[in-house]
Amino acid sequence: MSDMSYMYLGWGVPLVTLAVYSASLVVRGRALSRKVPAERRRWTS
Amino acid sequence: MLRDARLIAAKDLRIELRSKVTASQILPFALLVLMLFAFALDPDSQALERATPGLFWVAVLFVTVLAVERSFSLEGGDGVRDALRLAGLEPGGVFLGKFAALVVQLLVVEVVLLLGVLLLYSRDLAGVGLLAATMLAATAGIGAAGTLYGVLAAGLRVRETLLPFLLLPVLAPVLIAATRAFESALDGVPSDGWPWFNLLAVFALVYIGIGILTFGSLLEES
Amino acid sequence: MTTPQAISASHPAGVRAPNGTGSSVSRVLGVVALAAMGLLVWLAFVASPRDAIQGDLVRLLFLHPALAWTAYLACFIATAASIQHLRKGTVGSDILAHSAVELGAVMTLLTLVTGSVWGRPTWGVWWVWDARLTSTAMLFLLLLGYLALHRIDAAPEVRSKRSAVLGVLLVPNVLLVHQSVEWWRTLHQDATLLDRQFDFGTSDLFMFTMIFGFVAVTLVFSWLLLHRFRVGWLEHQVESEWLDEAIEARRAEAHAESHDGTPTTGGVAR
Amino acid sequence: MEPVIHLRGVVCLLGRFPALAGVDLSVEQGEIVLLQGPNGAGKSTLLRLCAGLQPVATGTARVLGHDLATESHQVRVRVGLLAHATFLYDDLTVADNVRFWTLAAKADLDDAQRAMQRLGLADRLAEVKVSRLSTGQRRRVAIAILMARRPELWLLDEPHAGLDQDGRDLVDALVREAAEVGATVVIASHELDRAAQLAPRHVTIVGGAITAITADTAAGPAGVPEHQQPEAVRSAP
Repeated sequence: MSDMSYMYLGWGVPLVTLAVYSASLVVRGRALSRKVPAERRRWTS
Repeated sequence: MLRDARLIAAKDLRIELRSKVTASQILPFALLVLMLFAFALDPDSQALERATPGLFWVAVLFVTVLAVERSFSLEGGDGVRDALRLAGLEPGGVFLGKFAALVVQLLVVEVVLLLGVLLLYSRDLAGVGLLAATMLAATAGIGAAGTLYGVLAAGLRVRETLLPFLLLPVLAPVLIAATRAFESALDGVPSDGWPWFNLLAVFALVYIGIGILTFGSLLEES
Repeated sequence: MTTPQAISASHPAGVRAPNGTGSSVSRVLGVVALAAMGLLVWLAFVASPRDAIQGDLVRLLFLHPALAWTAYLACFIATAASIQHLRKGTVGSDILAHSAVELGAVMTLLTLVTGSVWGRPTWGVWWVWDARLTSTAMLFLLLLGYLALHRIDAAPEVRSKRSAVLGVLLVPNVLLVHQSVEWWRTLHQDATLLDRQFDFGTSDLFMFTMIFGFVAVTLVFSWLLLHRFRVGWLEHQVESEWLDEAIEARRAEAHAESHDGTPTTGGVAR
Repeated sequence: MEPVIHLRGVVCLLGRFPALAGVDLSVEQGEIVLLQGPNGAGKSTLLRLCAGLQPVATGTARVLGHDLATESHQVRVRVGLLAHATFLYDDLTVADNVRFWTLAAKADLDDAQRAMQRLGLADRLAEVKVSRLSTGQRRRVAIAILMARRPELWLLDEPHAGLDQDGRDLVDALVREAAEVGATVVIASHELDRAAQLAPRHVTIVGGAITAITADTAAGPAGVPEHQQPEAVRSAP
């Protein structure tokens, strides 16, 4: 394996992981906010 | 606080005198671990002799997990936790008491273990001052961390599996430092070992301090 | 007795609440973080030349140390929030500590992965008992321990209090583990193999990309922490909603049995 | 003068279960109160709450002049709780246990010795491990420890359970003596005939809330309306 392919692996794994984690947070947030009354999820920022 | 600590420690040691769990189960287990190491590392090669300090402290860590579990299973009985709160004992004192009783029992086991490795792994005793100091400081650290993590896991249904998982990574610095200090002592170069002793002392002080400060809120919960 | 449902029903249009964990600020933050990451990738792969000693491998060093930094940052946040929880007992501080630890675990894992991927072509092996790598692995185990304790099946107050004690211990543990591992390795070799094989001073672009990597990853970290916290907050809200209903059901038992009992009143909003 | 127990809208959670769902109760100093209700009504939780062992979720709870939300540790040392659990170390002897808990509570060892004598624990049983004792004997040890503490507020959860005739009479005598010296006593019991002779006031708790408070001078279960009697009592011989 060339050095560049290690680089794609080394960057790809973190980027994909962070993207998946972010997406999962957004999805979980959407699903949960349906169960919580609007009164209790007004974010101040 | 010290009065409460003495009371709790005396109580724990009295329970040990009456039940002899440490003497009749934990101590033989420690010796068994020494035998197992010999089976795993062929005793005729020099591996066993070279690894003696590390094997000693790994055995101590195994014993610690058992001793901590024993120490807090005592307090798990028949509403005892509530009774301790009702008695108005000082939480810091309870921590120090449990800590002291644990340290005394561990030290007894360690002395026997040390004799065991010297005999079985054919090492000569050297650097006694450093050995004794390391043993005291390391055991104080192990005892303080063990008491704190013991109460964190106490009373949970998953405590047997949770305790070693939480406690052993935290004791890694103790394992490293105590092993290196023992190595220098047994190899006859104690001056290399004293920085490790300092690290052990810092570890013990940090854990005793945090233990005294946080034990209150851990006893407080329902 | 007013239930939260009653409140929201009475002001259906008066409340502007988002349908998720996003808000205007977090959206801006998200866009900025995404743009910064894009720019970082461009800087690392296109703008930067190969390093004289490291070759292409240097490109990973724009990411790896930044990930490690956020992992340590997460530990500090978790410990600070845990101290706050033990002092004040607020729900938010427990959620913040838990969010920081979970995120810290992700970042620590990624630090390990990137370090390992960098190490394979450099040293020829995936893992060496390098001081920094080893103490990062220990950090990962400590964080997993916190997450395991936070997952136990116990009363919420018990769980958060015990987790908070563990959180307070996080930073001291990290320092002690780090110190001991560092000394342990210096006995046999240099403390870390990472530092000595390249030379930053030579290029301003290297320096800039390196620092920009920290900024970009920290922005991503902040966005993630904000959203993770909000998810935790929503979970807490869902969990505490049962309370009003449960009290109502419990009261019904009493009313069913009594005919001339004194009616009990009292606010039970949390 | 402030009541010894003063609860307003107290909600108390056991995990996720609201064991107490809004309790209002006042008990004056020197009173003996009977707490009655079916199993799972919240009697034990109410006693534990008054002992400062159970966090107050909402409402205000004051016991012995202290707010339980902030000063429960000041309350705990002044109450005596006799619970289902006996608070004993199985591996210690009776004498060890009494000695430890008496010293822990900073009570007088001579008092403890007298209490052990009165409960028949001073001689043969003193050196026996608690794990060898019968239920009734364990209860006696718990009562002896309670007596040595000289509590200002006695919280007795089923004090007669598991005891022989002699033990039950002894409990009744102790309650009367405590009230005579100005202590307050709350008894949770299913043995209404016995408890009612002690307690002029009966508090009924059902479903985590108080449903009836009757002040009888004519003591006895007849004084309690039939529909308020819990199942266990109606079917009792």
